[in-house]
Amino acid sequence: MPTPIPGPLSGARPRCTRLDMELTGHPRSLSLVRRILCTCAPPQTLSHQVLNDIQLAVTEACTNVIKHAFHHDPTRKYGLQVQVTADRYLIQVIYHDPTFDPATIPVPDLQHAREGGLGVFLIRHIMDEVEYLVDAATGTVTLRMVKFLAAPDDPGGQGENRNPSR
Amino acid sequence: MPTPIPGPLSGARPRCTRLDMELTGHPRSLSLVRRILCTCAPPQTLSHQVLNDIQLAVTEACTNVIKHAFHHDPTRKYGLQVQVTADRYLIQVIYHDPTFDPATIPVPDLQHAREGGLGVFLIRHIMDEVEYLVDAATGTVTLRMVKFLAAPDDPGGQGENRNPSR
Amino acid sequence: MKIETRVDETHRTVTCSLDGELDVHQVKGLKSTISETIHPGDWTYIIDLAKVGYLDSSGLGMLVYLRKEITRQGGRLQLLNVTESIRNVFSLTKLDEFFGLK
Amino acid sequence: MKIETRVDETHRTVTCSLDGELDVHQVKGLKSTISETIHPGDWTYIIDLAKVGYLDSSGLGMLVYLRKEITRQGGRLQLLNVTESIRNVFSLTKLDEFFGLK
Ligand SMILES: Nc1ncnc2c1ncn2[C@@H]1O[C@H](COP(=O)(O)OP(=O)(O)O)[C@@H](O)[C@H]1O
Ligand SMILES: Nc1ncnc2c1ncn2[C@@H]1O[C@H](COP(=O)(O)OP(=O)(O)O)[C@@H](O)[C@H]1O
Repeated sequence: MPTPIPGPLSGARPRCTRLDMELTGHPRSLSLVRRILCTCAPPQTLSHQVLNDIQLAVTEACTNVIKHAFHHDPTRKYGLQVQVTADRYLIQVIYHDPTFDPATIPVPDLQHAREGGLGVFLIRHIMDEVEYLVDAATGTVTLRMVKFLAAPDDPGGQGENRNPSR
Repeated sequence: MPTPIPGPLSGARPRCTRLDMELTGHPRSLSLVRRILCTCAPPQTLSHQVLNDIQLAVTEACTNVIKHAFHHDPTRKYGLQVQVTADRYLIQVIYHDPTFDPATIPVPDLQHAREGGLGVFLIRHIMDEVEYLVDAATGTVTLRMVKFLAAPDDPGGQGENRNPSR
Repeated sequence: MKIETRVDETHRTVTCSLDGELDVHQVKGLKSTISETIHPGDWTYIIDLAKVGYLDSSGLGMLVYLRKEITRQGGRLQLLNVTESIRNVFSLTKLDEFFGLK
Repeated sequence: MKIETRVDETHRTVTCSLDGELDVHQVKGLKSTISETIHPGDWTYIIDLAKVGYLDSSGLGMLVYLRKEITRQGGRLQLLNVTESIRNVFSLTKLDEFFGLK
Protein backbone atom coordinates (compact mmCIF):
# COMPACT_ATOMS: atom_id res chain seq x y z
CA MET A 1 0.00 0.00 0.00
CA PRO A 2 2.63 2.57 -1.01
CA THR A 3 1.63 6.20 -0.69
CA PRO A 4 3.50 8.78 -2.78
CA ILE A 5 6.84 9.87 -1.41
CA PRO A 6 6.34 13.33 0.10
CA GLY A 7 7.94 16.25 -1.68
CA PRO A 8 11.25 17.85 -0.79
CA LEU A 9 11.64 19.16 2.73
CA SER A 10 10.17 22.52 3.42
CA GLY A 11 12.48 25.25 4.69
CA ALA A 12 14.28 27.49 2.31
CA ARG A 13 17.88 26.31 2.38
CA PRO A 14 20.32 23.91 3.91
CA ARG A 15 21.42 25.28 7.24
CA CYS A 16 24.25 23.06 8.37
CA THR A 17 26.65 21.71 5.77
CA ARG A 18 29.35 20.16 7.92
CA LEU A 19 29.20 18.85 11.44
CA ASP A 20 31.60 17.13 13.78
CA MET A 21 30.40 16.36 17.24
CA GLU A 22 31.21 14.26 20.25
CA LEU A 23 28.31 12.56 22.00
CA THR A 24 27.96 10.59 25.18
CA GLY A 25 26.81 6.99 25.01
CA HIS A 26 23.52 7.75 26.74
CA PRO A 27 20.73 6.43 24.51
CA ARG A 28 19.02 9.78 24.95
CA SER A 29 21.56 11.11 22.45
CA LEU A 30 19.86 9.15 19.65
CA SER A 31 16.87 11.45 19.27
CA LEU A 32 19.27 14.39 19.27
CA VAL A 33 21.20 12.75 16.43
CA ARG A 34 18.01 12.40 14.40
CA ARG A 35 17.08 16.05 14.97
CA ILE A 36 20.54 17.12 13.90
CA LEU A 37 20.39 15.10 10.70
CA CYS A 38 17.25 17.05 9.73
CA THR A 39 19.13 20.29 10.02
CA CYS A 40 21.94 19.01 7.81
CA ALA A 41 19.62 18.10 4.97
CA PRO A 42 19.93 19.84 1.62
CA PRO A 43 16.20 20.35 1.10
CA GLN A 44 16.23 20.61 -2.66
CA THR A 45 17.45 17.08 -3.14
CA LEU A 46 16.12 15.20 -0.16
CA SER A 47 12.66 13.73 0.24
CA HIS A 48 11.17 13.03 3.65
CA GLN A 49 11.41 9.32 2.97
CA VAL A 50 15.14 9.43 2.25
CA LEU A 51 15.73 11.57 5.32
CA ASN A 52 13.75 9.03 7.38
CA ASP A 53 15.93 6.27 5.94
CA ILE A 54 19.14 8.12 6.77
CA GLN A 55 17.93 8.81 10.31
CA LEU A 56 17.19 5.11 10.66
CA ALA A 57 20.60 3.99 9.38
CA VAL A 58 22.50 6.42 11.58
CA THR A 59 20.44 5.58 14.67
CA GLU A 60 21.17 1.89 14.07
CA ALA A 61 24.88 2.68 13.80
CA CYS A 62 24.91 4.70 17.03
CA THR A 63 22.77 2.11 18.83
CA ASN A 64 25.36 -0.54 17.97
CA VAL A 65 28.13 1.64 19.39
CA ILE A 66 26.17 2.13 22.61
CA LYS A 67 25.24 -1.55 22.92
CA HIS A 68 28.15 -3.52 21.54
CA ALA A 69 31.18 -1.24 21.85
CA PHE A 70 30.26 0.69 25.04
CA HIS A 71 28.17 -2.07 26.70
CA HIS A 72 25.67 0.62 27.74
CA ASP A 73 28.23 2.71 29.63
CA PRO A 74 26.67 6.20 29.24
CA THR A 75 29.88 8.01 30.14
CA ARG A 76 31.80 6.80 27.10
CA LYS A 77 31.93 9.08 24.09
CA TYR A 78 31.75 8.70 20.33
CA GLY A 79 32.11 11.03 17.40
CA LEU A 80 29.61 11.85 14.69
CA GLN A 81 30.64 13.60 11.50
CA VAL A 82 28.29 14.73 8.78
CA GLN A 83 29.11 16.35 5.50
CA VAL A 84 26.38 17.31 3.09
CA THR A 85 26.67 18.41 -0.49
CA ALA A 86 23.93 18.70 -3.09
CA ASP A 87 24.46 15.13 -4.28
CA ARG A 88 25.83 13.25 -1.28
CA TYR A 89 25.18 12.73 2.40
CA LEU A 90 28.29 11.44 4.19
CA ILE A 91 28.12 10.29 7.80
CA GLN A 92 30.93 8.88 9.89
CA VAL A 93 30.52 7.34 13.33
CA ILE A 94 33.83 7.14 15.16
CA TYR A 95 34.46 5.21 18.36
CA HIS A 96 36.96 3.13 20.27
CA ASP A 97 36.55 -0.65 20.17
CA PRO A 98 39.82 -2.56 19.99
CA THR A 99 38.10 -5.96 19.80
CA PHE A 100 35.73 -5.25 16.93
CA ASP A 101 35.94 -7.28 13.74
CA PRO A 102 33.32 -6.23 11.21
CA ALA A 103 33.78 -9.48 9.31
CA THR A 104 32.04 -11.30 12.14
CA ILE A 105 28.73 -9.46 11.73
CA PRO A 106 26.26 -12.10 10.62
CA VAL A 107 23.77 -11.63 7.77
CA PRO A 108 20.28 -12.11 9.20
CA ASP A 109 17.92 -14.83 8.01
CA LEU A 110 14.81 -12.85 7.15
CA GLN A 111 12.70 -16.02 6.85
CA HIS A 112 12.45 -16.24 10.62
CA ALA A 113 11.37 -13.30 12.76
CA ARG A 114 13.96 -12.67 15.44
CA GLU A 115 14.24 -10.00 18.09
CA GLY A 116 17.65 -8.73 17.00
CA GLY A 117 20.29 -8.78 14.35
CA LEU A 118 18.61 -6.37 11.92
CA GLY A 119 20.55 -3.15 12.55
CA VAL A 120 23.53 -3.67 10.27
CA PHE A 121 21.24 -5.19 7.65
CA LEU A 122 19.17 -1.98 7.61
CA ILE A 123 22.29 0.18 7.41
CA ARG A 124 23.61 -1.79 4.45
CA HIS A 125 20.25 -1.71 2.73
CA ILE A 126 19.65 2.01 3.11
CA MET A 127 23.08 3.49 2.51
CA ASP A 128 24.87 3.32 -0.83
CA GLU A 129 28.32 2.87 0.68
CA VAL A 130 28.99 1.27 4.07
CA GLU A 131 32.49 0.67 5.33
CA TYR A 132 33.96 -0.17 8.72
CA LEU A 133 37.49 1.21 8.87
CA VAL A 134 39.40 -0.29 11.80
CA ASP A 135 42.67 1.25 12.96
CA ALA A 136 44.23 -1.73 14.71
CA ALA A 137 47.00 0.37 16.27
CA THR A 138 44.65 2.67 18.17
CA GLY A 139 41.48 0.59 18.31
CA THR A 140 39.54 3.35 16.56
CA VAL A 141 36.65 2.23 14.41
CA THR A 142 35.16 4.50 11.75
CA LEU A 143 31.85 3.49 10.29
CA ARG A 144 31.62 5.42 7.03
CA MET A 145 28.23 5.68 5.35
CA VAL A 146 27.32 7.49 2.15
CA LYS A 147 23.92 8.12 0.61
CA PHE A 148 23.88 9.52 -2.90
CA LEU A 149 21.13 12.05 -3.49
CA ALA A 150 19.28 12.61 -6.72
CA ALA A 151 19.96 15.85 -8.52
CA PRO A 152 17.07 18.32 -8.12
CA ASP A 153 16.10 17.96 -11.78
CA ASP A 154 16.41 14.18 -11.80
CA PRO A 155 12.85 12.86 -11.89
CA GLY A 156 14.04 9.37 -10.91
CA GLY A 157 14.68 7.85 -7.50
CA GLN A 158 16.86 9.06 -4.67
CA GLY A 159 20.31 7.56 -4.81
CA GLU A 160 21.57 4.51 -6.66
CA ASN A 161 20.46 1.93 -4.20
CA ARG A 162 16.90 3.19 -4.04
CA ASN A 163 14.45 0.39 -3.52
CA PRO A 164 11.87 0.92 -6.28
CA SER A 165 9.10 -0.75 -4.27
CA ARG A 166 9.06 2.12 -1.77
CA MET B 1 10.46 41.59 40.45
CA PRO B 2 13.02 38.78 40.33
CA THR B 3 11.66 35.26 40.51
CA PRO B 4 13.96 32.47 41.69
CA ILE B 5 16.35 31.06 39.14
CA PRO B 6 14.93 27.70 38.05
CA GLY B 7 16.83 24.59 39.08
CA PRO B 8 19.34 22.76 36.96
CA LEU B 9 18.17 21.49 33.60
CA SER B 10 16.26 18.27 33.60
CA GLY B 11 17.61 15.37 31.58
CA ALA B 12 20.02 12.96 33.10
CA ARG B 13 23.37 13.73 31.49
CA PRO B 14 25.22 15.91 29.08
CA ARG B 15 24.73 14.53 25.59
CA CYS B 16 27.07 16.51 23.38
CA THR B 17 30.42 17.57 24.77
CA ARG B 18 32.15 18.92 21.68
CA LEU B 19 30.74 20.29 18.50
CA ASP B 20 32.15 21.82 15.36
CA MET B 21 29.73 22.80 12.65
CA GLU B 22 29.46 24.87 9.54
CA LEU B 23 26.28 26.86 9.07
CA THR B 24 24.85 28.91 6.27
CA GLY B 25 24.22 32.60 6.80
CA HIS B 26 20.46 32.21 6.56
CA PRO B 27 18.94 33.75 9.72
CA ARG B 28 16.89 30.59 10.06
CA SER B 29 20.07 28.97 11.36
CA LEU B 30 19.82 31.02 14.56
CA SER B 31 17.04 29.02 16.15
CA LEU B 32 18.94 25.87 15.22
CA VAL B 33 21.99 27.24 17.03
CA ARG B 34 19.94 27.86 20.16
CA ARG B 35 18.51 24.32 20.08
CA ILE B 36 21.99 22.89 19.69
CA LEU B 37 23.35 24.85 22.64
CA CYS B 38 20.70 23.20 24.83
CA THR B 39 21.97 19.79 23.88
CA CYS B 40 25.54 20.75 24.75
CA ALA B 41 24.66 21.83 28.25
CA PRO B 42 26.10 19.97 31.22
CA PRO B 43 22.85 19.78 33.18
CA GLN B 44 24.34 19.43 36.65
CA THR B 45 25.99 22.82 36.55
CA LEU B 46 23.79 24.90 34.31
CA SER B 47 20.62 26.71 35.32
CA HIS B 48 17.98 27.63 32.77
CA GLN B 49 18.83 31.29 33.23
CA VAL B 50 22.50 30.78 32.40
CA LEU B 51 21.60 28.68 29.38
CA ASN B 52 19.22 31.44 28.25
CA ASP B 53 22.04 33.95 28.64
CA ILE B 54 24.46 31.81 26.63
CA GLN B 55 21.86 31.32 23.89
CA LEU B 56 21.41 35.09 23.79
CA ALA B 57 25.13 35.86 23.57
CA VAL B 58 25.74 33.29 20.83
CA THR B 59 22.71 34.41 18.83
CA GLU B 60 23.98 38.00 19.01
CA ALA B 61 27.38 36.84 17.78
CA CYS B 62 25.92 34.90 14.85
CA THR B 63 23.49 37.71 14.02
CA ASN B 64 26.44 40.08 13.70
CA VAL B 65 28.19 37.69 11.33
CA ILE B 66 25.06 37.45 9.19
CA LYS B 67 24.43 41.21 9.20
CA HIS B 68 27.83 42.87 9.26
CA ALA B 69 30.25 40.31 7.80
CA PHE B 70 27.97 38.57 5.29
CA HIS B 71 25.65 41.53 4.56
CA HIS B 72 22.69 39.11 4.67
CA ASP B 73 24.06 36.83 1.94
CA PRO B 74 22.48 33.51 2.99
CA THR B 75 24.86 31.41 0.90
CA ARG B 76 27.95 32.36 2.90
CA LYS B 77 29.06 30.02 5.64
CA TYR B 78 30.43 30.34 9.13
CA GLY B 79 31.73 27.93 11.72
CA LEU B 80 30.47 27.28 15.23
CA GLN B 81 32.52 25.38 17.77
CA VAL B 82 31.34 24.43 21.22
CA GLN B 83 33.25 22.66 23.93
CA VAL B 84 31.63 21.91 27.25
CA THR B 85 33.24 20.71 30.42
CA ALA B 86 31.76 20.62 33.92
CA ASP B 87 33.07 24.09 34.74
CA ARG B 88 33.28 25.88 31.40
CA TYR B 89 31.28 26.54 28.28
CA LEU B 90 33.52 27.58 25.36
CA ILE B 91 32.02 28.84 22.12
CA GLN B 92 33.87 30.02 19.04
CA VAL B 93 32.26 31.66 16.03
CA ILE B 94 34.58 31.59 13.01
CA TYR B 95 34.04 33.51 9.79
CA HIS B 96 35.74 35.38 7.01
CA ASP B 97 35.76 39.18 7.19
CA PRO B 98 39.01 40.77 6.01
CA THR B 99 37.83 44.31 6.81
CA PHE B 100 36.76 43.76 10.40
CA ASP B 101 38.43 45.70 13.19
CA PRO B 102 36.95 44.83 16.60
CA ALA B 103 38.46 47.99 18.10
CA THR B 104 35.89 50.03 16.17
CA ILE B 105 32.89 48.47 17.92
CA PRO B 106 31.34 51.33 19.89
CA VAL B 107 30.17 51.05 23.49
CA PRO B 108 26.46 51.89 23.59
CA ASP B 109 25.07 54.81 25.58
CA LEU B 110 22.39 53.11 27.67
CA GLN B 111 20.92 56.47 28.72
CA HIS B 112 19.19 56.79 25.35
CA ALA B 113 17.05 54.03 23.92
CA ARG B 114 18.26 53.21 20.43
CA GLU B 115 17.20 50.60 17.93
CA GLY B 116 20.61 49.01 17.56
CA GLY B 117 24.08 48.71 18.95
CA LEU B 118 23.30 46.40 21.87
CA GLY B 119 24.49 43.04 20.55
CA VAL B 120 28.18 43.19 21.44
CA PHE B 121 27.30 44.88 24.73
CA LEU B 122 25.12 41.88 25.66
CA ILE B 123 27.83 39.42 24.62
CA ARG B 124 30.41 41.19 26.78
CA HIS B 125 28.03 41.40 29.71
CA ILE B 126 26.98 37.76 29.66
CA MET B 127 30.21 35.95 28.85
CA ASP B 128 33.19 35.89 31.20
CA GLU B 129 35.77 36.03 28.41
CA VAL B 130 35.17 37.64 25.02
CA GLU B 131 37.92 37.94 22.44
CA TYR B 132 37.98 38.71 18.74
CA LEU B 133 41.01 37.00 17.18
CA VAL B 134 41.71 38.37 13.72
CA ASP B 135 44.07 36.57 11.37
CA ALA B 136 45.08 39.42 9.09
CA ALA B 137 46.78 37.12 6.58
CA THR B 138 43.65 35.07 5.83
CA GLY B 139 40.89 37.45 6.95
CA THR B 140 39.57 34.84 9.36
CA VAL B 141 37.90 36.20 12.48
CA THR B 142 37.40 34.00 15.55
CA LEU B 143 35.07 35.30 18.22
CA ARG B 144 35.98 33.31 21.32
CA MET B 145 33.56 33.35 24.23
CA VAL B 146 33.82 31.55 27.56
CA LYS B 147 31.29 31.22 30.34
CA PHE B 148 32.52 29.75 33.60
CA LEU B 149 30.00 27.51 35.30
CA ALA B 150 29.59 27.10 39.01
CA ALA B 151 30.63 23.77 40.47
CA PRO B 152 27.56 21.63 41.31
CA ASP B 153 28.18 22.05 45.05
CA ASP B 154 28.83 25.80 44.84
CA PRO B 155 25.73 27.46 46.32
CA GLY B 156 26.74 30.82 44.88
CA GLY B 157 26.04 32.28 41.47
CA GLN B 158 26.87 30.93 38.04
CA GLY B 159 30.23 32.09 36.82
CA GLU B 160 32.42 34.95 37.95
CA ASN B 161 30.69 37.70 36.08
CA ARG B 162 27.27 36.80 37.39
CA ASN B 163 25.12 39.87 37.87
CA PRO B 164 23.84 39.51 41.43
CA SER B 165 20.67 41.48 40.70
CA ARG B 166 19.38 38.73 38.44
CA MET C 1 7.26 8.06 25.24
CA LYS C 2 3.66 8.22 26.36
CA ILE C 3 1.63 5.05 26.63
CA GLU C 4 -2.12 4.79 27.09
CA THR C 5 -3.67 1.41 27.82
CA ARG C 6 -7.36 0.55 27.60
CA VAL C 7 -8.69 -2.85 28.66
CA ASP C 8 -12.05 -3.99 27.29
CA GLU C 9 -13.09 -7.00 29.41
CA THR C 10 -16.20 -7.71 27.31
CA HIS C 11 -14.35 -8.12 24.04
CA ARG C 12 -11.17 -9.31 25.75
CA THR C 13 -9.02 -6.69 24.05
CA VAL C 14 -6.15 -4.59 25.39
CA THR C 15 -5.27 -1.49 23.36
CA CYS C 16 -1.92 0.21 23.90
CA SER C 17 -1.55 3.58 22.17
CA LEU C 18 2.05 4.64 21.94
CA ASP C 19 3.20 8.21 21.41
CA GLY C 20 6.87 8.89 20.74
CA GLU C 21 9.93 7.47 19.07
CA LEU C 22 10.57 3.75 19.38
CA ASP C 23 14.35 3.54 19.65
CA VAL C 24 16.56 1.62 22.09
CA HIS C 25 16.16 4.41 24.66
CA GLN C 26 12.37 4.15 24.76
CA VAL C 27 12.13 0.40 24.20
CA LYS C 28 13.90 -0.40 27.48
CA GLY C 29 11.10 0.67 29.80
CA LEU C 30 8.27 0.08 27.36
CA LYS C 31 8.93 -3.63 26.88
CA SER C 32 8.38 -4.44 30.54
CA THR C 33 5.45 -2.02 30.86
CA ILE C 34 3.58 -3.71 28.03
CA SER C 35 4.68 -7.21 29.07
CA GLU C 36 3.00 -6.66 32.43
CA THR C 37 -0.37 -6.21 30.73
CA ILE C 38 -0.24 -9.64 29.08
CA HIS C 39 -2.91 -11.96 30.50
CA PRO C 40 -2.89 -15.69 29.78
CA GLY C 41 -5.72 -16.77 27.50
CA ASP C 42 -7.57 -15.73 24.41
CA TRP C 43 -6.97 -11.97 24.45
CA THR C 44 -6.41 -9.59 21.57
CA TYR C 45 -3.66 -6.99 22.03
CA ILE C 46 -3.80 -3.98 19.78
CA ILE C 47 -0.77 -1.75 19.57
CA ASP C 48 -1.73 1.58 18.06
CA LEU C 49 1.28 3.14 16.32
CA ALA C 50 -0.55 6.22 14.98
CA LYS C 51 1.63 8.55 17.02
CA VAL C 52 4.90 6.67 16.64
CA GLY C 53 6.96 8.89 14.37
CA TYR C 54 10.03 6.73 14.43
CA LEU C 55 10.67 3.01 14.79
CA ASP C 56 13.93 1.13 14.30
CA SER C 57 15.30 -2.36 14.83
CA SER C 58 15.08 -1.94 18.60
CA GLY C 59 11.37 -1.17 18.29
CA LEU C 60 10.90 -4.03 15.85
CA GLY C 61 12.68 -6.35 18.26
CA MET C 62 10.28 -5.37 21.01
CA LEU C 63 7.25 -5.96 18.79
CA VAL C 64 8.58 -9.37 17.72
CA TYR C 65 9.13 -10.27 21.38
CA LEU C 66 5.62 -9.13 22.36
CA ARG C 67 3.99 -10.99 19.51
CA LYS C 68 5.78 -14.22 20.40
CA GLU C 69 5.01 -13.82 24.11
CA ILE C 70 1.33 -13.03 23.51
CA THR C 71 0.99 -15.98 21.14
CA ARG C 72 2.67 -18.25 23.70
CA GLN C 73 0.05 -17.21 26.24
CA GLY C 74 -2.80 -17.98 23.85
CA GLY C 75 -3.58 -14.49 22.59
CA ARG C 76 -2.90 -12.48 19.45
CA LEU C 77 -1.22 -9.19 18.59
CA GLN C 78 -2.48 -6.67 16.04
CA LEU C 79 -0.73 -3.53 14.93
CA LEU C 80 -2.92 -0.52 14.23
CA ASN C 81 -2.19 2.63 12.24
CA VAL C 82 1.20 1.76 10.81
CA THR C 83 2.13 5.00 9.08
CA GLU C 84 4.06 5.06 5.81
CA SER C 85 7.36 6.15 7.35
CA ILE C 86 7.49 3.23 9.76
CA ARG C 87 5.84 0.73 7.41
CA ASN C 88 9.04 0.96 5.43
CA VAL C 89 11.00 -0.63 8.30
CA PHE C 90 8.59 -3.57 8.37
CA SER C 91 8.86 -4.21 4.66
CA LEU C 92 12.65 -3.86 4.51
CA THR C 93 12.99 -6.53 7.19
CA LYS C 94 10.21 -8.69 5.74
CA LEU C 95 8.36 -8.45 9.04
CA ASP C 96 5.26 -7.02 7.41
CA GLU C 97 4.04 -10.55 6.75
CA PHE C 98 4.87 -11.72 10.28
CA PHE C 99 2.69 -8.91 11.64
CA GLY C 100 -0.06 -9.42 9.06
CA LEU C 101 0.54 -6.06 7.43
CA LYS C 102 0.15 -7.33 3.88
CA MET D 1 6.21 33.51 14.51
CA LYS D 2 2.45 33.71 14.96
CA ILE D 3 0.80 37.07 15.48
CA GLU D 4 -2.77 37.70 16.56
CA THR D 5 -4.15 41.23 16.47
CA ARG D 6 -7.34 42.42 18.15
CA VAL D 7 -8.65 45.97 17.66
CA ASP D 8 -11.05 47.39 20.24
CA GLU D 9 -12.56 50.54 18.67
CA THR D 10 -14.47 51.48 21.85
CA HIS D 11 -11.42 51.63 24.07
CA ARG D 12 -9.11 52.55 21.21
CA THR D 13 -6.71 49.72 21.92
CA VAL D 14 -4.85 47.39 19.58
CA THR D 15 -3.52 44.17 21.14
CA CYS D 16 -0.85 42.16 19.32
CA SER D 17 -0.16 38.74 20.82
CA LEU D 18 3.12 37.32 19.58
CA ASP D 19 4.03 33.63 19.67
CA GLY D 20 7.56 32.59 18.80
CA GLU D 21 11.18 33.65 19.06
CA LEU D 22 12.00 37.29 18.46
CA ASP D 23 15.37 37.13 16.70
CA VAL D 24 16.57 38.87 13.53
CA HIS D 25 14.90 36.21 11.38
CA GLN D 26 11.43 36.85 12.82
CA VAL D 27 11.80 40.59 13.35
CA LYS D 28 12.18 41.28 9.63
CA GLY D 29 8.59 40.55 8.67
CA LEU D 30 7.07 41.37 12.02
CA LYS D 31 8.21 44.97 12.13
CA SER D 32 6.31 45.96 9.00
CA THR D 33 3.27 43.84 9.92
CA ILE D 34 2.87 45.63 13.24
CA SER D 35 3.80 49.03 11.79
CA GLU D 36 0.86 48.72 9.40
CA THR D 37 -1.56 48.56 12.32
CA ILE D 38 -0.45 51.92 13.73
CA HIS D 39 -3.23 54.51 13.48
CA PRO D 40 -2.54 58.21 14.06
CA GLY D 41 -4.09 59.51 17.28
CA ASP D 42 -4.66 58.57 20.87
CA TRP D 43 -4.50 54.78 20.64
CA THR D 44 -3.04 52.29 23.10
CA TYR D 45 -0.99 49.47 21.63
CA ILE D 46 -0.49 46.42 23.79
CA ILE D 47 2.14 43.89 22.79
CA ASP D 48 1.54 40.63 24.60
CA LEU D 49 4.82 38.75 25.01
CA ALA D 50 3.39 35.83 27.03
CA LYS D 51 4.34 33.34 24.32
CA VAL D 52 7.64 34.89 23.31
CA GLY D 53 10.21 32.42 24.59
CA TYR D 54 13.20 34.28 23.24
CA LEU D 55 14.02 37.91 22.60
CA ASP D 56 17.36 39.45 21.71
CA SER D 57 18.71 42.81 20.62
CA SER D 58 16.97 42.51 17.25
CA GLY D 59 13.64 42.09 19.05
CA LEU D 60 14.48 44.93 21.43
CA GLY D 61 15.35 47.14 18.47
CA MET D 62 11.96 46.45 16.93
CA LEU D 63 10.16 47.28 20.17
CA VAL D 64 12.13 50.53 20.56
CA TYR D 65 11.24 51.45 16.98
CA LEU D 66 7.55 50.68 17.51
CA ARG D 67 7.38 52.63 20.77
CA LYS D 68 8.97 55.68 19.16
CA GLU D 69 6.74 55.45 16.08
CA ILE D 70 3.55 55.00 18.13
CA THR D 71 4.48 57.93 20.41
CA ARG D 72 5.20 60.08 17.36
CA GLN D 73 1.69 59.36 16.08
CA GLY D 74 0.13 60.33 19.41
CA GLY D 75 -0.41 56.90 20.95
CA ARG D 76 1.27 54.78 23.60
CA LEU D 77 2.83 51.30 23.75
CA GLN D 78 2.48 48.87 26.62
CA LEU D 79 4.22 45.54 26.99
CA LEU D 80 2.20 42.75 28.57
CA ASN D 81 3.36 39.48 30.13
CA VAL D 82 7.11 40.00 30.05
CA THR D 83 8.33 36.62 31.31
CA GLU D 84 11.37 36.29 33.52
CA SER D 85 13.67 34.92 30.82
CA ILE D 86 13.12 37.87 28.50
CA ARG D 87 12.81 40.47 31.28
CA ASN D 88 16.51 39.86 31.79
CA VAL D 89 17.27 41.34 28.35
CA PHE D 90 15.35 44.51 29.21
CA SER D 91 17.16 45.04 32.49
CA LEU D 92 20.63 44.31 31.09
CA THR D 93 20.12 46.99 28.46
CA LYS D 94 18.38 49.39 30.89
CA LEU D 95 15.35 49.39 28.61
CA ASP D 96 13.03 48.24 31.41
CA GLU D 97 12.55 51.85 32.43
CA PHE D 98 11.98 53.03 28.83
CA PHE D 99 9.17 50.47 28.52
CA GLY D 100 7.76 51.20 31.97
CA LEU D 101 8.64 47.75 33.29
CA LYS D 102 9.85 48.95 36.66
N1 LIG E 1 29.74 -1.30 16.61
C1 LIG E 1 29.82 -2.62 16.88
N2 LIG E 1 30.74 -3.07 17.72
C2 LIG E 1 30.81 -4.38 18.02
N3 LIG E 1 29.98 -5.30 17.50
C3 LIG E 1 29.04 -4.91 16.66
C4 LIG E 1 28.91 -3.55 16.30
N4 LIG E 1 27.88 -3.45 15.44
C5 LIG E 1 27.39 -4.69 15.27
N5 LIG E 1 28.09 -5.58 15.99
C6 LIG E 1 27.87 -7.06 16.03
O1 LIG E 1 27.01 -7.38 14.95
C7 LIG E 1 25.83 -8.02 15.42
C8 LIG E 1 24.65 -7.59 14.57
O2 LIG E 1 24.36 -6.22 14.79
P1 LIG E 1 22.94 -5.66 14.44
O3 LIG E 1 22.60 -6.09 13.06
O4 LIG E 1 22.91 -4.21 14.68
O5 LIG E 1 21.93 -6.40 15.43
P2 LIG E 1 21.83 -6.37 17.02
O6 LIG E 1 22.52 -5.15 17.52
O7 LIG E 1 20.37 -6.36 17.25
O8 LIG E 1 22.46 -7.64 17.49
C9 LIG E 1 25.71 -7.62 16.87
O9 LIG E 1 25.00 -8.56 17.63
C10 LIG E 1 27.17 -7.50 17.29
O10 LIG E 1 27.67 -8.75 17.65
N1 LIG F 1 31.07 40.38 13.19
C1 LIG F 1 31.14 41.69 12.88
N2 LIG F 1 31.70 42.08 11.74
C2 LIG F 1 31.76 43.37 11.41
N3 LIG F 1 31.32 44.36 12.19
C3 LIG F 1 30.75 44.06 13.35
C4 LIG F 1 30.64 42.70 13.77
N4 LIG F 1 30.05 42.69 14.96
C5 LIG F 1 29.81 43.96 15.29
N5 LIG F 1 30.23 44.79 14.32
C6 LIG F 1 30.14 46.28 14.36
O1 LIG F 1 29.84 46.67 15.69
C7 LIG F 1 28.63 47.43 15.72
C8 LIG F 1 27.87 47.10 17.00
O2 LIG F 1 27.40 45.77 16.94
P1 LIG F 1 26.18 45.37 17.84
O3 LIG F 1 26.48 45.78 19.24
O4 LIG F 1 25.92 43.92 17.67
O5 LIG F 1 24.94 46.21 17.34
P2 LIG F 1 24.20 46.23 15.92
O6 LIG F 1 24.50 44.95 15.22
O7 LIG F 1 22.77 46.35 16.30
O8 LIG F 1 24.70 47.45 15.20
C9 LIG F 1 27.90 47.07 14.45
O9 LIG F 1 27.05 48.08 14.03
C10 LIG F 1 29.05 46.81 13.49
O10 LIG F 1 29.48 48.03 12.93
